[in-house]
Amino acid sequence: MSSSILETKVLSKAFGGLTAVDKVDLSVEANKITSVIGPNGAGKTTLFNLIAGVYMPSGGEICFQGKPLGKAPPHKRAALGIARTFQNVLLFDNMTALENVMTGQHPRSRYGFFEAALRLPKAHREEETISLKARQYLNLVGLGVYADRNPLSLPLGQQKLLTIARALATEPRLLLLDEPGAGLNVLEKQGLSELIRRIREMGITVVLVEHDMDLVMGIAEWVIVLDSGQKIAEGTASQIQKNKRVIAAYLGDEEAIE
Amino acid sequence: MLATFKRHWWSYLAMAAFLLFLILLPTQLLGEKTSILILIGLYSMVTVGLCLLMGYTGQVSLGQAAFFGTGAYLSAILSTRYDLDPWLAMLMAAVATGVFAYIIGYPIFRLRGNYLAMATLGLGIIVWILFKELSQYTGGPDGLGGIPNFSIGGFAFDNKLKRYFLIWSFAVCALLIAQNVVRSRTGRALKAIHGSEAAAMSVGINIAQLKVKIFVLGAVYASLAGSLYAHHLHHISPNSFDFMASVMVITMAAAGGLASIWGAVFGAATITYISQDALVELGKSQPKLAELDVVLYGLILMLVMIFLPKGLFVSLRDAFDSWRQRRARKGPVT
Amino acid sequence: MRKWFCLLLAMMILAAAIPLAGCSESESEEPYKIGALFAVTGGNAPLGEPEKQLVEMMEEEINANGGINGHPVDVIVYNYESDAAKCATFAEKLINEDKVVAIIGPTGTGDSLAIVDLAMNSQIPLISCAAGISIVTPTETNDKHWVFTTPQVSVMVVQRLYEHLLTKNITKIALLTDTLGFGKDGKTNLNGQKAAYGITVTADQTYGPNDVDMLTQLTLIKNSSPQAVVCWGTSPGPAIVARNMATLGMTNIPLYCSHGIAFQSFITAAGSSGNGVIFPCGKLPIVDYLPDSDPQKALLTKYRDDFNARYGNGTANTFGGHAYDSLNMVVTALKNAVDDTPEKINSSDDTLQAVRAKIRDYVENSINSSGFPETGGFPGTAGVFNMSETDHNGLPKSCLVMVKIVDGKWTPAE
Amino acid sequence: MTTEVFVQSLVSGLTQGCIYALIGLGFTIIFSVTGIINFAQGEFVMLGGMLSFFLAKSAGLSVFPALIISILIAMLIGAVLYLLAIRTARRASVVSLIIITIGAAIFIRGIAGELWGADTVAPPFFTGNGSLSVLGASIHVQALWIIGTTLAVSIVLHLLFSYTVIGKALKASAMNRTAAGLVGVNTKSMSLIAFTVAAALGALGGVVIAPLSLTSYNVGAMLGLKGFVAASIGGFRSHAVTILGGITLGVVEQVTVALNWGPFKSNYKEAIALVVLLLVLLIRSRRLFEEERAS
Repeated sequence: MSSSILETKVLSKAFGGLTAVDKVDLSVEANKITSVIGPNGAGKTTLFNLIAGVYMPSGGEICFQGKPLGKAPPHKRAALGIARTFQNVLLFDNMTALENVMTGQHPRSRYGFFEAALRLPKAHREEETISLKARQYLNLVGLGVYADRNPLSLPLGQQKLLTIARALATEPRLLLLDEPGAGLNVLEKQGLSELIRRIREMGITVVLVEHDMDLVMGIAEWVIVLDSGQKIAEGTASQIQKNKRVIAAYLGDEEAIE
Repeated sequence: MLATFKRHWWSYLAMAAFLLFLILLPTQLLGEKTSILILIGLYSMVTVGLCLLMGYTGQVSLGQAAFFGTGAYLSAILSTRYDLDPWLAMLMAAVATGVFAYIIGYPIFRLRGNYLAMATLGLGIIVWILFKELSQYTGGPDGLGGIPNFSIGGFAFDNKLKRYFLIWSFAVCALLIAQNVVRSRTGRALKAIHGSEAAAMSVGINIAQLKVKIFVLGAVYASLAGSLYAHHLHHISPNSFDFMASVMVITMAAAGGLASIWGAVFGAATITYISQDALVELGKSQPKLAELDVVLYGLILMLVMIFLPKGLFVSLRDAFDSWRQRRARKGPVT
Repeated sequence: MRKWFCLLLAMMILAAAIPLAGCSESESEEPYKIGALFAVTGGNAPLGEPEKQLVEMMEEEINANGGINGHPVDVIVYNYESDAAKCATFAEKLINEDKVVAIIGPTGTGDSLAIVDLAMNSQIPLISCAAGISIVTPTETNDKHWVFTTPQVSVMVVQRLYEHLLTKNITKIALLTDTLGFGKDGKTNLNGQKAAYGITVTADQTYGPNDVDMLTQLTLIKNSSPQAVVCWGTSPGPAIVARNMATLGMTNIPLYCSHGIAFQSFITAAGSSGNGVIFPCGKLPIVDYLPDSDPQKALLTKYRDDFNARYGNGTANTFGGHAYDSLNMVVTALKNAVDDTPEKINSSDDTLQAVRAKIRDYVENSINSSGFPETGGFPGTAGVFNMSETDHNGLPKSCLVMVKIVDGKWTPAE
Repeated sequence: MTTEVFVQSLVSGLTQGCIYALIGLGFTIIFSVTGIINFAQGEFVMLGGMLSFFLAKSAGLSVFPALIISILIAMLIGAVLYLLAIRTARRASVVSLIIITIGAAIFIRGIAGELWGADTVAPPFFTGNGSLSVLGASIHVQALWIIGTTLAVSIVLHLLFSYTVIGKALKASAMNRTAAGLVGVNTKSMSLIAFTVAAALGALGGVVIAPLSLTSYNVGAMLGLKGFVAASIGGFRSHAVTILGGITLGVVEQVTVALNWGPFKSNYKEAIALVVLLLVLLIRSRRLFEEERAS
């Protein structure tokens, strides 16, 4: 794994008693679609939050493009090129769909308080490019027509696409998708896989946490399996499907559900 | 693009009409109420500052009157005790207040919601107590008098009409700046913080810093308004900057529908008119109701918030928009 | 939602519309318009409320007796809620919108100071009901030409108290003042005057408006072993102090208070502990003890009886009296110095200005022994006024008496 | 400072602190159950005192009937406040709710001023105007009543919350509103109860304190603020800490008077509570932050 864009070394996060992420070493290869799977409570989302800087690790460290992220807060990591979506969507309901995507351009635009306050030409120019780019990303996910709609007036599937557009607008190197497929119908899921592939083709590394195995196996080029905070396996989709520990973990999980 | 352009085009027209209206008000329409119109201008500035913080960024402040007060007192003290030129005094007051807000901003904005509300409330009252207690500077409860007028070269703002235009030109600038900020990436960032702090961070917004920035802006607005207020009334006393004053500003913001720049003006106008004029007139014509003005004020506060949480102005605007849309649907589709 | 919205809108419109309706109401005959600013609510409410009540009562009485020179009088009272800024706004309203001939009030010193410049610039007589001497002391920016005040100014009250203390050979006193305007003002004067009277202060304590008790302060005072305790404040403070001194068994130390306790409510609140409390005050509380020769007696008796008859026993107090004096001065001026009809006055700004000037001149030149030789001055509830160009208060120290509470009754202490 | 003064300040502080504690409890109960800070809380203290006085005066009731009835009336008002103002304002923001309760406070205060005038009134002592002395300091009998009441209230509350169904339900909805809703607790009626209980606590405080501190229509605001400080010390969760916080605040205020040192001889004393408030909030801020993160 020479060209790895993201690495974690003995990464751990404990909340009071329980250890949500336990000494996880993993390495995400650039320009690939990597999927993190695992039963509920395996620590997948916690892992994302650690990478995105929402939580600070209680042990170990995270390196992005070879440099350790240290205690950099979320907004700094976004600027560095780590974008993410949320399980529970989290769109800005006080803005239109377009404006939602435009916020994504925040770390890529420079003009500040005074240019804004006085409407200086610089502000004007940047605003133009911002909204132009925002529209491109909106079209990319196929929501161009809904630019002026309130995001919450869109069906869940499109809301999820919108969050992806917003994340893309930050022009990331690494895109973290937290259960993008949840609550989508078959058709939408196909669209989603298409989109994810296209994003990869744009040279953006994609890491997704996903429960839907068909989706994962369909697009993931590398699969990492977590169980109760620990990495129990990784490999290509086919390798993983044969992996005993994985099956065990999942069966256990299945039983628990039934 | 077209849509946004359209919105802006509308607002330019509205702006022009608004300015014309502002000029006509004291000269043609309501000359005898100039002093109230001036107050509306001042409170608009304070309210807009608060709207940026509360309506757009979603951060409560129950201590805005403190900044209004520091602006007023610093300006008054500097120009009376130390014979500074009012303009300079106002500038220094604004800077000092801004720095003050910046210093307390970082610790205080680690708090949210009710806790933030109470912290700002406490802060407001502490400052108010200082106004009363630092008698050697502030003149104590009796206040500070003999505050000079502004003047440029030979031209002194020595009557209400002159001060009206002075104060409203400040107010209009404040409004425009606020509006530009709101329509900029900063504005979107503010809204984003209001919408979801987690998501805001994820798109690279430094929420802590931005909250403080906007807090400072609001404080500076309030401070400028305070200075203008002091040099307008020529006498200030602590009671004008107590907790109820902060509440009044919040009411104005709320009545205008927190997240709306023009709503702030509307709110300031409505509440100022009701509390400074309507209720009094009411009492004059219906002496029985004269004592009830305070009660009515409380009642109005509750009713607006209960039934129009979005505020009078926004509710009216929404009503108007939906009406227009209904008409548009009926009309031919282009 | 929508219907509530309509409801609320209706309410707003109502709030806005009623005044207009009020304006359209027109009296049968145009009245003389006098403005009044009182703090009916807020910090100064205990003072402002009786002032307002007095004005309402007096207005009715005057109009019942055929008004002033046959014209009715209309006193426009605004409650500025103890807020100096509102006070200023309403003052402008009175001057420019209601076009009154004179303003009486405001209740508080700070509020009065907030509008003295306005009174000067718009050239309208302002007859305050507040006791701060600074209201009428000329400054480099304002000669106070248009400003008068009717209560006994606080510094004079303090001097009167100190004179009394000296007669009792009391030179070591402890101060306990409230932290509100009244108490701070008192504290300043008490400390300012003490040297002149050779009085030493053994302890200088304050109490907040919400303190449950002043036992701690009083214990400190007790330990400083003064000859007397001087408590400067308006209710409830002094009443609590009186009770706490009883609780602490400080009965051997006399308690002196300010004219701020000249309320019936103090006696009821302090209960038995109130007995023995001494305070300087106008003559109202002890009017019954005055000799019939006293020029104030008849007037004070009438004021007290009318007020009590209308608002209930024991409601008459010196503060309503200040409003009485202020209003009475304006009314007398209108009677004796103004011959224009209200119509003529309101016909143009010049005539209005002329009348305002006439009233001011009358108050300055005739509210004194030259105007009222038989009483040696203009008799009021606060005292016999002798206004002059240099004295816009016009009250002698002698108008203050020392009052002692005995068996829950006010009695002369000298 | 002599022991006499010190002890005296402790006693006075305890008395005053008990009232803060009672008000603080009101805040805590309402906030923990509804997530609302009721700015009208202080007004119930005023209502308690004024009602008890005027019931005794006009209706000629003796002390304890007056006490009961005034508390009942206060509870009624509390309930009405919740039903008319708070519940009708569905999904209102924090700001709206703050303004609503502030409006309610202004409203109640205004009405009280209208009904009873601006004069200060002194309700009769529960059991005479006696006092006993401890280490040279005097405790008024009424002060004993106040301390006793606070003690009783804290015990009763403890029992209520630990052993009764309603209490447990309140506790549940305090811990997690949605969860409580899921397990069948009617959170709406819980909120109603919370407001009523809080009103009762405030009124009770008002009734017991009024004979000592005297009362008038406008004492509510500042007392409410002090109560809030007590509540914030208790983190709006723990009743015990709230009570301790209130008492501590009262004692601190009085001891600073006893210190009889420069600034504290003036009104700055009033600022102490607020400084404490700020400190507490800022110290807690990190924890509050984590809490919100977690939820």
